Amino acid sequence: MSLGLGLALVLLLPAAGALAVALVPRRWLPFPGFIALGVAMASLCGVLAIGSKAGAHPSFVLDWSWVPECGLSLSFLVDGLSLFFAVIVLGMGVLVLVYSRGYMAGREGDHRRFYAGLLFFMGSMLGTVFSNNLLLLFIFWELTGLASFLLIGFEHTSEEARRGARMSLLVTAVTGLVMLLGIVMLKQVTGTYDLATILRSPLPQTHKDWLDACLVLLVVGAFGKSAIFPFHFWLPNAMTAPTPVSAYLHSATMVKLGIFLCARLFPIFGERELWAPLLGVPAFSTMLLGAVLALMSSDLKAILAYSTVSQLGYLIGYYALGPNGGVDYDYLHILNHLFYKGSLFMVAGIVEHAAGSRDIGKLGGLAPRLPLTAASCAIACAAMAGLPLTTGFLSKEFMLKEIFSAFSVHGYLGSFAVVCVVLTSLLKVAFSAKIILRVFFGKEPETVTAHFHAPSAWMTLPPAVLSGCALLAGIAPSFLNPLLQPFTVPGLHAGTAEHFQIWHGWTRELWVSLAVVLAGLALYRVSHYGDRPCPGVPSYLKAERLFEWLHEKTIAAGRASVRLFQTDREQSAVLAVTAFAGVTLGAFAWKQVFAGGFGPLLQFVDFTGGMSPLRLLVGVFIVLPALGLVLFRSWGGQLACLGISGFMVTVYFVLGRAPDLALTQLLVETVSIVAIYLLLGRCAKQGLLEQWSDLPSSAMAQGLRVAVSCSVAAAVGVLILVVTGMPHHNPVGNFFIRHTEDMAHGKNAVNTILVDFRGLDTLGEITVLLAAMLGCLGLLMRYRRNSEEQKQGRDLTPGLGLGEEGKS
Amino acid sequence: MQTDTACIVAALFGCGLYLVLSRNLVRTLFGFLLLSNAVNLLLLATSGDPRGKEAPIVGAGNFPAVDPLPQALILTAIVISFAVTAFLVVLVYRLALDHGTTDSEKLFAARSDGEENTP
Amino acid sequence: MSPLPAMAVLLPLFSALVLFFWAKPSPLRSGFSVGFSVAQALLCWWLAMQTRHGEILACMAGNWSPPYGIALVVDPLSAVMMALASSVAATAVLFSHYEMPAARQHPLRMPLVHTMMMGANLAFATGDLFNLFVAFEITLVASYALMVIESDSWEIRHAVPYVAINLVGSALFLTAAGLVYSLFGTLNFADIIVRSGSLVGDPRMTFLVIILCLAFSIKAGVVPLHHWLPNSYPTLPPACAALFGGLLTKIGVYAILRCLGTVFPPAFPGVYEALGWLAAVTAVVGGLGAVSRDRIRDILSFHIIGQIGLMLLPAALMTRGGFTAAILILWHNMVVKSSLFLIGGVVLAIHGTDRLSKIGGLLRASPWLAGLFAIQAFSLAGLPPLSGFWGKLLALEAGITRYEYGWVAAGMIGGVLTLISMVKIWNSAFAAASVEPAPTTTDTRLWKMAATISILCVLTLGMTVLAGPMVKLSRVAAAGVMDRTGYAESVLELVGKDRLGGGMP
Amino acid sequence: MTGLSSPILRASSTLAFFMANTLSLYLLLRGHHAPGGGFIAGLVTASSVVLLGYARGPEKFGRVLGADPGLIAGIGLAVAGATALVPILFGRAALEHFFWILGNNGWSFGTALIFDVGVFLVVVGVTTKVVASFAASSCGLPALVAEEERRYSSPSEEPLEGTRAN
Repeated sequence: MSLGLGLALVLLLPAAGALAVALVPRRWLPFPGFIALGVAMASLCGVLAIGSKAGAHPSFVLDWSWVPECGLSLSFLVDGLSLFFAVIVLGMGVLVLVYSRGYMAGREGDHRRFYAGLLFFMGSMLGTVFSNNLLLLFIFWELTGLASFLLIGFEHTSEEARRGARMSLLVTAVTGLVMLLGIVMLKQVTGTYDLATILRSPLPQTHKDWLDACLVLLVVGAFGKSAIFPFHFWLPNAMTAPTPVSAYLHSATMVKLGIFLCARLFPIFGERELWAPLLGVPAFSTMLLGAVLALMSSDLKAILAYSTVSQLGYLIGYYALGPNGGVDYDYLHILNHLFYKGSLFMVAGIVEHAAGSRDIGKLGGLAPRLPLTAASCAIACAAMAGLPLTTGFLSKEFMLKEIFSAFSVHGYLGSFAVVCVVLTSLLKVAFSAKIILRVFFGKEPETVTAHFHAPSAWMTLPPAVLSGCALLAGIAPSFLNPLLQPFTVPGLHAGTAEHFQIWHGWTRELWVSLAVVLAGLALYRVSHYGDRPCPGVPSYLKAERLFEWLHEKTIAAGRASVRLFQTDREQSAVLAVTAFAGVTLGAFAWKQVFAGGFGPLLQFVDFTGGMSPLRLLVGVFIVLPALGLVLFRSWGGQLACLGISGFMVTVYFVLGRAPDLALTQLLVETVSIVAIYLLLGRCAKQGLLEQWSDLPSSAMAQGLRVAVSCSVAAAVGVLILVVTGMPHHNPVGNFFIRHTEDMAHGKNAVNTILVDFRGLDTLGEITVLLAAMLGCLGLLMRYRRNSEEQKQGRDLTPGLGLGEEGKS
Repeated sequence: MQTDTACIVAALFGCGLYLVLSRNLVRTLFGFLLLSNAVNLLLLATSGDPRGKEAPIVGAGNFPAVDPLPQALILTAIVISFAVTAFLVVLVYRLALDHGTTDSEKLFAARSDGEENTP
Repeated sequence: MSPLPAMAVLLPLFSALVLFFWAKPSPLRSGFSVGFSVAQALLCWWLAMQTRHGEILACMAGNWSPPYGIALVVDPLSAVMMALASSVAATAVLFSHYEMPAARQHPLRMPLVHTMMMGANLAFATGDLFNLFVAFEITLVASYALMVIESDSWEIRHAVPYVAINLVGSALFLTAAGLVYSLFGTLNFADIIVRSGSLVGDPRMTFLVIILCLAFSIKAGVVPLHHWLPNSYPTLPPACAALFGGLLTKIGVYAILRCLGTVFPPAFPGVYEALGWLAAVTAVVGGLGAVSRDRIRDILSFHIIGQIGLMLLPAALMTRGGFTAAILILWHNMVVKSSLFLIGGVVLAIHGTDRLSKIGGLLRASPWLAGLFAIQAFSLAGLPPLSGFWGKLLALEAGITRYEYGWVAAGMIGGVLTLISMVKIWNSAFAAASVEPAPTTTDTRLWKMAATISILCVLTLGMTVLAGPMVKLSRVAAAGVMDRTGYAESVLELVGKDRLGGGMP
Repeated sequence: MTGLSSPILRASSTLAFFMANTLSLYLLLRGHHAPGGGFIAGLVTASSVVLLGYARGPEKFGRVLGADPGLIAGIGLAVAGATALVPILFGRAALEHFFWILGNNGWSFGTALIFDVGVFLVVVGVTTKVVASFAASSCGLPALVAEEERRYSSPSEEPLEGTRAN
């Protein structure tokens, strides 16, 4: 089987599984969990096979064109980085699915939706890491966000879950949008979305500002996904998700996408000056902030979430300080985090399941009842604290070592990083101690005793496996070297990694480590002395409040904008429209005059032509009644004015040599006046007409009205003068005069135009007449809500109420 | 035929718009009638100066004639505005009967942008 | 000369007439109505197939040579617009059959819908400015009628601003048409193109372009000319609202694209800049309005405005890439917006209200509907790879290449606001716990309504999977819209009976 | 408003009706050559119908023509539309008109006249229908008579004025 086909299968399997689980009725697929598990395992095998076949050398597979116009193709890149992440995603996926089997048992909600969501996520995650096209990467990237939204909101009836889901979606989508902008800008610079091409060729030196802008925009996307300050707040709020989801998406895989992106970008942008401060400052601040918040929290999952934030900060900061030649131990750190944090999240789920609470203030003494879980937790906590014989120790040793060496290179940033890393390590020790001691040791509260359910082996085994890995690799680290070696990526990794050993001698790092552990334990002792409860996160550190505030302010701004821009009343709406039209035209005219004086406009005007005393006289009789219409208050007078003005237009048409128009105008005016007479008569009879026909309005409104009318009138006058002053010398109308007799067989050119030359206009116009008739008839019939509909209120569109089939 | 027509059209536009902006829907209706007359006259202005020309009915010696196309357009426009006028008249009538007023302030006294309370 | 453009106009006219005479609502009548819309859609899709490489199909009504008669010109943009419009109409018609029991349906709705379709098709196909005015009037008067025929005394009020503002728009349009005739001596688009050569840079032409843009912006609902829209659409029955939302404002946008791109030569650049900023304001204000509303229909109505801004933003760049993006957003929006209105209609039917504070639990009660909503809502928000994404991507690209950062930012804000309001609907109507009484979905009509919406959903997904051809088609359409000489030539080369010497049969 | 009571007025209105319609017929037929045509003729006829309707009273207003004016309008549109459609079916352009010379006195007949008749019918139908229904409603009667209600309104609707006929 070719590499391409294999990869296609690996990518499609989760998607197909998700569809099958979601859409196939329950009675045909009774065990969605097993199907999901099978799919994940099959995919894992596939990825391993691909890995063994592809070796360490990057290769591109599957270059299928999808939207060539946008430069998007289904092109995938198999290299160490993508394989490493794929293995993580699928390996962790298998464990999480096993765990979910136990976790979901007996839970409410549609399990099919849950498993479909997990598989959907798995598929999009695999797509992201394998993408060779930046656009394709972005598409999958957003899909992971969508999957996260659906999974966080799995228990959708809880308000908190919905809020957490909304927060995570909005944060990741907005930052994703920013990232998209970065991708698009990068394409403008490099001319392609193809990652391999960009990696191969050095960046052009022509668009320095743009490149920095691209970098910033792309990094914002990574920060959003990886919950780096200032976007760190969504991750703890995403903990309303079911625990397997937290363990999988929000600790092990999806949040690592930011790190993945940084790893991908490192070979491209790593040499830019902006790289280190841009990534480093937020990342290390996040690291410290996360650790502080973790120590303050009392909810088990919140502690873990904040510590994840902290660790993500470190992982990104690691790339920030990386030397130009490449980094070496990123996989080790990622793997270490995966082992202990995955295990801890699962433990948290077990504890919640077993004891009915996640609040460490309400837990304690669970070790005798949950020995295996307690052991897993202890190992994982040791790894988190960086104690020897775990991967955590290894990771911390190298962390400190590199930080100390980078210290001098990066100046202030280096010092900042050192301070952050040391303080964070100390804090980590403290909250690791807090977790293990508060949950599994001490006195068991009565609530726990009352609630206790023993977890099934489905639940307890996966964390044990993860902790076992952490322990095993910690004891015999030399195994790791050959395991991680094949995943090396040129450009990203310097390839100078030391051989992992359990003992490096009495080095500087070891002494610091020792001091940190002791100080950390002391910190725990001081801060959690006796039964003192956890302080909790103070409200001024809760950035989600800022987010919610922003969200509410957006809605408030919406209301304000509606108040400002929207009106119900027809006259203010028309006022706005006409005023805007007038302003626009006026602005342009002013600009013209400003640019060249009145000359350019006046040259088109022919003031002398076409003045005829007779027409002017008729014009006076058109305008005077119109003015009368404005001024008169009695309805009879107004109707008379309207009629006179209309009939004088007839005379004007006669003078304009338009007999057809004159006749039509005469008849139309008559019928209109009859209709208006009927209206006025009816309304007057019932006293519906206001006595004072021009209702009073405020002085300002009245002034505005006069101003708008006058200025629009002036604008129209000027417009006509300017535009019709020099009409086209050869209008098409001449053709109709010439040929009305020989071609349309009629002497009356107006009529031949109407029925023949431009018959389509007339056809449309009589359609308008018919439609208007139907509208009038519709107006004369009023919908009447029946009692059922009256009960339901005015929101319901008439006739839509259901359950009335029988009645009608 | 522009300076005088321009003045007439401008005046009609002004009056019409002033009436359209009235609170009273009947006056608004009058305003639209004036506006449509104004636009028709404007269209007529585009057929040029009619003096010395004949109506566009071809017969013995009826040349030169005025441009017939604007007249045809006006005829269409008159009929369309007639249709719309009829609709407007009935609409005002309906509103007057339903709400007992032709004052649009009263008509929209309750703010009705989706914030209104269902009765 | 191909008779097909004329057929696309006449077909809905005759179906409207048949439905007018055949007054009694029944399943058979609705079936006929759907069938005619589908036939029309097939015809238009066929037109689209024939024009997919940028060919232009033109015919002259009355067999007169251009520029004397009225030209009907179908290029890729018009063809696809017509096809999508009639597809949407067919779905809306089917939906409106299930919406109410046959005995309670209004007999005038179907004829008016088809009349509106005739106007829309004429607007898309016509190559004549005054005829475009007539087409606008057909759609508008039919829409006035649709707005009032099924309203009670409470809802009827909102027809007033709708009618009044559109009348102002019509007056503006007619004024512009008259002035265009005076300046160019012709109304035929192709002839205007030819005759405008000597007028490039003339301020009079810019005046005309501004007035036309104003008139079309009123139809399109550009802020601050949008007041007719947000209050009136929610009073419509859902099927009509879907049709209005998918069709009416889009005709305005189409007209803007046609006039700026094809008919008039580049005017004073400030015009485009002003249009762009106006579109930016529209995108943001529309989005903000949507975020603040509490009823699904209100949210969607404000969204129409926001989306119009998002379409006009790239169009105002006046580049081919910008037009491509605008056209793609336009097409995608027609489908998505109507189906969202229909989904809102189902929600309304289930709960008796669509006020977000009073509804909930639909994810459990009707997962199918929730799925449909999710697809369409996320597509509207431009989440990849759904159909809305491609337009957004192209728009970003077009904006970035022209360094219009302010517009890009406004577009992005508009997109985010869309997402926020869609999530708001999702969280309240679908995800939230059900309210008392729990929604019932036992009524078979609900299932039929949801199934109807699935048709449009398939269309959205089709535009997602076939994004490649779709983008290509929109690029061809944009090229066609901006190819002024090509347009003029393919129309003016037609030969009518006046040049062939008499029309005796 | 009730029907005019005086029989003389009634008779004279009938007379005026016939005179007006003779005029309208003339306008319709000569419209191609002299001022007139479908619109104008239609409006003249509609005015005469309105006049006659006034004379007979609002109850019978809508029935002066002997049929539902709305249907007449529909037929008119169908006729006009047919002149657009039929040429297409014969391979010609939409709305293409054809002429036949009748005899040698310069008279000719063209399909344009059919189109104009369609326009005439629409204008007559629409104007009469709108004015008649509006007049009926403003006199406190239902706008539509029973069989028209089924055609133009749904069962959930009621007339603005008066009670539902059925």
